Amino acid sequence: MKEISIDVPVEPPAELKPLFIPIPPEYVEDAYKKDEYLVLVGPQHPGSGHMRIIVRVDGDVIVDAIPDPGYVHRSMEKLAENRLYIQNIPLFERPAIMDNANFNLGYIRAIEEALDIEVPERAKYLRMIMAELCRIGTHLYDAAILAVFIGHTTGFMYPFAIRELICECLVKMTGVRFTSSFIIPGGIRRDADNSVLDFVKKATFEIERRLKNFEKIFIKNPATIARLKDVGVLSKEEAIKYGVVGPFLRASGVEYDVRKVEGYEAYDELDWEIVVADEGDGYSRFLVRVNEINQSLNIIRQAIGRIPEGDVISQDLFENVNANTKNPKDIRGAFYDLFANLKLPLGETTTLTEAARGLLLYTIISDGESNVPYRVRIVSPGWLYLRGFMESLRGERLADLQAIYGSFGYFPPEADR
Amino acid sequence: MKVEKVEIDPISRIIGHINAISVGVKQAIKPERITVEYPRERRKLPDNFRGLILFEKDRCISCFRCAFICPANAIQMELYDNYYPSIDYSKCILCHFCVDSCPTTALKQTKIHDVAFRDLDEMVVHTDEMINPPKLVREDKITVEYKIDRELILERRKEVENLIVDVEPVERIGYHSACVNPQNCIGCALCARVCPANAISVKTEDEKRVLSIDVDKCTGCGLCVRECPTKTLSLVEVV
Amino acid sequence: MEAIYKWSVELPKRIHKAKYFGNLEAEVIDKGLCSHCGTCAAICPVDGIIVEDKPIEFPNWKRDCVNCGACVRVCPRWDYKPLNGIGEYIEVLSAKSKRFKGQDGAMVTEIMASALEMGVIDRAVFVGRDENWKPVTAIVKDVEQLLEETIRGTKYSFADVMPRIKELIKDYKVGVVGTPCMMSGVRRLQKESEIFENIKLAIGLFCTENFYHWQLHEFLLKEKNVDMKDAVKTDIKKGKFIVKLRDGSKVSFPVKEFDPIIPSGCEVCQDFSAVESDVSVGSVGSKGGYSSLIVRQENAKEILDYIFEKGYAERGDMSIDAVQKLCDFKIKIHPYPPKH
Amino acid sequence: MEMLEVLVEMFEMFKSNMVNIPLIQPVIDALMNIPIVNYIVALVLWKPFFAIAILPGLGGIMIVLLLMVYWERKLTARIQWRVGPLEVFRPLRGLIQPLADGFRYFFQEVIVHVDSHRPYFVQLPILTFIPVLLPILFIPAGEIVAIRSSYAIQIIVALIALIPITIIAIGWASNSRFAYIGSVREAMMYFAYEVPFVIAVLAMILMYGSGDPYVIVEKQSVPGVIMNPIAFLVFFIATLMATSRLPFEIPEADQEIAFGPFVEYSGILFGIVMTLAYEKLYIMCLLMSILFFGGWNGISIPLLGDLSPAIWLFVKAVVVMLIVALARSIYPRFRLDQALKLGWTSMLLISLVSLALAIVIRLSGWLG
Repeated sequence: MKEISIDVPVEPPAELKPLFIPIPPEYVEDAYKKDEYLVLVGPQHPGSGHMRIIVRVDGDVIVDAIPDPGYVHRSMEKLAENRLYIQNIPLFERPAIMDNANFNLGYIRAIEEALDIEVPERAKYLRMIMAELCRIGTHLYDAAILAVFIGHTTGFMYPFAIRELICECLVKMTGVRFTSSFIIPGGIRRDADNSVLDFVKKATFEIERRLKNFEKIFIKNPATIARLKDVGVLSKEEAIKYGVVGPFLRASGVEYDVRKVEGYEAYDELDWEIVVADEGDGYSRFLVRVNEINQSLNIIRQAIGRIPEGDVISQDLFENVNANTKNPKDIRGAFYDLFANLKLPLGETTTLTEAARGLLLYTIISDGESNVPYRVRIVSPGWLYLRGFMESLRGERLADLQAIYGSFGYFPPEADR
Repeated sequence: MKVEKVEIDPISRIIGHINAISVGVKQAIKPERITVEYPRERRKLPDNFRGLILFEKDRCISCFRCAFICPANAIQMELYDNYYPSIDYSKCILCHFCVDSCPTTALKQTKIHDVAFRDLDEMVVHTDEMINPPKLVREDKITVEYKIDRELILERRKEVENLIVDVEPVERIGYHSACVNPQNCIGCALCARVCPANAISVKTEDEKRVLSIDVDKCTGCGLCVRECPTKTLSLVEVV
Repeated sequence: MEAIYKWSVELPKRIHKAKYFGNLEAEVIDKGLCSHCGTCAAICPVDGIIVEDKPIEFPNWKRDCVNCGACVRVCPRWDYKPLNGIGEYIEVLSAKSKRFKGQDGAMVTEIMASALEMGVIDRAVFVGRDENWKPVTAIVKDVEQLLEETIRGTKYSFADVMPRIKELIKDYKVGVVGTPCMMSGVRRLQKESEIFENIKLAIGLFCTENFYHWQLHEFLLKEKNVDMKDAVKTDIKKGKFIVKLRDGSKVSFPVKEFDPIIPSGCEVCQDFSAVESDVSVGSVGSKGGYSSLIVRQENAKEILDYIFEKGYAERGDMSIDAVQKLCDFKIKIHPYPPKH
Repeated sequence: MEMLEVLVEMFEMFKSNMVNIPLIQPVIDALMNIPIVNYIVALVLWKPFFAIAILPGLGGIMIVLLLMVYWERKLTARIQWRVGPLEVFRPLRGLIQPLADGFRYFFQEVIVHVDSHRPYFVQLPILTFIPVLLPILFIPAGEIVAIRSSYAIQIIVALIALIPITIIAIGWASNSRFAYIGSVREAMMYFAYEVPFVIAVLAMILMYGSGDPYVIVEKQSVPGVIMNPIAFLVFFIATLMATSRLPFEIPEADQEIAFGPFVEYSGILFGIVMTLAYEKLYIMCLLMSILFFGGWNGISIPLLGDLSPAIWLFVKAVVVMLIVALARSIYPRFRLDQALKLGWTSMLLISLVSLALAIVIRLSGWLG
């Protein structure tokens, strides 16, 4: 039935003016003229992270969603410009603290490419194990956030309990639960002996066993399926057009995974598949990430099975440096001598890594003279798929905003960097 | 690998409900709890855990490496009889770059992670407060360890774990500073001035300034090599 | 270079009881012999000596000077024996650069650019100028930087070239352009410490005298009411100082009128043709648009062969006796010991 | 002087209709002959007063509140692999946590924000007690009953239907964006469960032939659940919807609209409003146990006399509540339109089927 709109002089509520919102005043007037109204979701809202979404709502249907990111922007790229190359490692783990190995790996691979350091095999395998552990941790973290967004508190508690196992593995390997800054140019800081490795292997089976409970109570729960099925659909073309990355791109049917494309560390030596779904709705995004956990588990088992013996710090670091200890299995004592005056040659190196939430890009530009980077560019996955996330909100119900937010696993600190 | 299709016909829905309720009831009867009741139980941490940092004064050669490498500028060198590190825990992110950089393992890690300070300036732990561990109030009687064989068991043992880890020092390649191109030297004796172990002595004999390095006193910290404006000195391996 | 643990350094004669900089100040600066070349600042380990648009000084040197004696050993004016004449040389020619436009033949820029290209040097210390012609030293890394207009051409006032060498000398091979006193400073630096062997190319300029910028600027403004802001080019031809202005007009007057503002250090200097440089460059003795070159060392010879082989410059002939005449003229007008 | 006669007359009235509990009968007799105290004892043990104040009434609610909040948090914690409230009174593993919460709400400052409609904002939570507590008048527990009426079930259902109106008024009074959305959702949910709920109750009344609880309980030689399980299913889902328990926690979806209509409340007002949901659940569980689980008939314990049927009714209601608590940890939240679709299509259909079943049983004369 045709909507009759009477031309009543409407001026938007006074509270919108003092708030700095990144939309032109005419847009606000136009919204209120069409008797739609603006709901500001966030930045301090139980249902959205530290990001404000300006939702233009017509009744219960979302007409338009404008993101207002930047609340947790820590200007990491600027901070990186006055720190040594090695001192940037703890900085670049902080965007997504659970996914620290992947973020750390991206930055270190950029340095290694610039200095073309040869990383020993064992270090590659250990790095890959840590990266996969952090991937599972992030997938579980986002599954929990999705569960609590649609009200399933048990769905929140189970993944966080399972994540405790992953943190236990990381503590045994690196000494710290997650932001381990363990990966250094040329390898990793310490070797992980076999007792730790078979603890990790047993942990993978325990994670799988506990995931069955989580699957029965949340993943296959009919209420969850009802809430997530056909919600926030992104077709294949739309996903590509809006530049969605990672599991959310694979959920819309595009089979693209940087680990297969680049084959960095030792991913090309193990056999695992890329998980793809083609509905592109909230539920398939969630299922893709759940199946990726299984893929990661079997990557870890294969890696532990075939990990070669040998040293974990590459020899070309020790060459023209009088380091205090020359032990290729443990960096202790020689950390400063090897890395303090690390200078990258003039030029620019770029690396792509598959972080848990998608494509992660690092570009280091060095002026060849100073021991601090001239410019470091980091584009995190959250920032790349923010547009796709906002487009998928269009036409959905306001109550579904949280479900789609959770299915995208949007993480403001990572997107704002 | 394709994600399998999800069918939503009534039968699968009912099975879904039954499964969900069965998991809920099963867990209600026999929960697989992993909670550790923290103050009364403490979780066993591995020996390489990165906690509070302790310092051993007589091993330190005050080479400033820890202060230079700290990403958070948390380490400040304080002058006692020589320069020793003091850590400002309001800045420290416990990345242990300093512990890994210390050539003589004067900085050691411990398993103490639950540290409380009354106010901000107490967080600046001076050198003499870093030597022996802080006063620990230990309420925990049980140590819980994560053990997995067929499934995860939280093994609870009635013992109080010692949080101070004894770290065997790194076997260090001895270095000492030596003059490799004497003709560069301009006799400014900055190296003697900066040497913490005052191993470099300066004398003026008949119109000549004579510098000499006492090899046994020199600890190989490398400060003189960095300070010299004309690249005269360099570290040489003790053979 | 095997490791030794006992070595010594020659200490210069100490005339006064004070620290060595005190001696330098008393013997050279206060006596007016200081040519403001900045070599002492290049060697001072504690970076205390300041080279600015005023006489050399070391604020509260009594406390900061570490008494190493380096500045005294390297100062060209410490027990000064003036150098003069043409000095020995390998060959004499004049040339005009095809790539660059500069003061005359722009050969200084050309030699430095080819040295960079050949890899003889990694960095070159040049003297650019800001909008009112105040000299500003610039470190040149690649040839493109030399295309920039303000960096070429003579500036006729003091610049802190030598202290800038100090930052580069530890890591790079350095090329230097400078007045004859700087050239003798470079030679003494190389004798003092082998690290200065990294100075691979020293280009000397024909120089009668140099000025403090503020004095020159003020003199031109008051006497000749020429504001350097709108000057396009400054030159000395046949004893006349010529300033070309933006609006095309020219102001020229005999160089002798500069006498009142000649610094005391230049009044005792008799070295016109930079005897101790690798190659001396100037406008005297070659026709318009050409620079005359006196090649003194082998490294300069190789660079010039490379230039001509690459065809970066045209070759011309130069009359050496014009330069000889000026050298004798300089000895005549700057007697040592000075008259008054 | 009449004052005294009135008092004596009332005393006689109380004495005539007292609850007899043989267990503590001697104590009561001893107390009765102390002049002033006997008035109080007579009043307290007077059946209607006892029904309202002690067992199925306020006393029951108090016990249920304390027990239910604790049980729900502990049960959800157990299912979620964690421990739940613990530190409040460690030896009892946190048993008095609800008491502590109540205590906290009692002393917390009540903030009435500027642009809320002040009088309504403050009084409405207290007004909601009327529709919530009135049904207790009509819920009999064996002999202990406040008002005996043969239309008790209908009155209870009518009063329960009043509660959402006050919640919507609360949402309107707080005049905040989220409260507004919450109250609109409350209104929607109210439509969703009201019709099937009433039809289910009607089916049961039809089946028993009268709305009088006593008649219903007598006829329940076989518990109502077995006779008409479909009606029980509808009634159970309607209770979940009415008290917005988890699968249908839509009005107070704290992730979406931060606790719905009650978002602006704090202090004791928030305490009252929080307990409202539990009281409504208690009333509906009492109704459910009367209609479906045979009310208060169970093996009577001679020692307790009149009290044993009341305790039976109370225990059945509490058991039903404990089961309802399980839903909170198993289900996520449905969307509003899904809940409405469920309410209007499937539940309405099932309640009509249960009505047909009830008619068939009624005509078959099984219950006579």
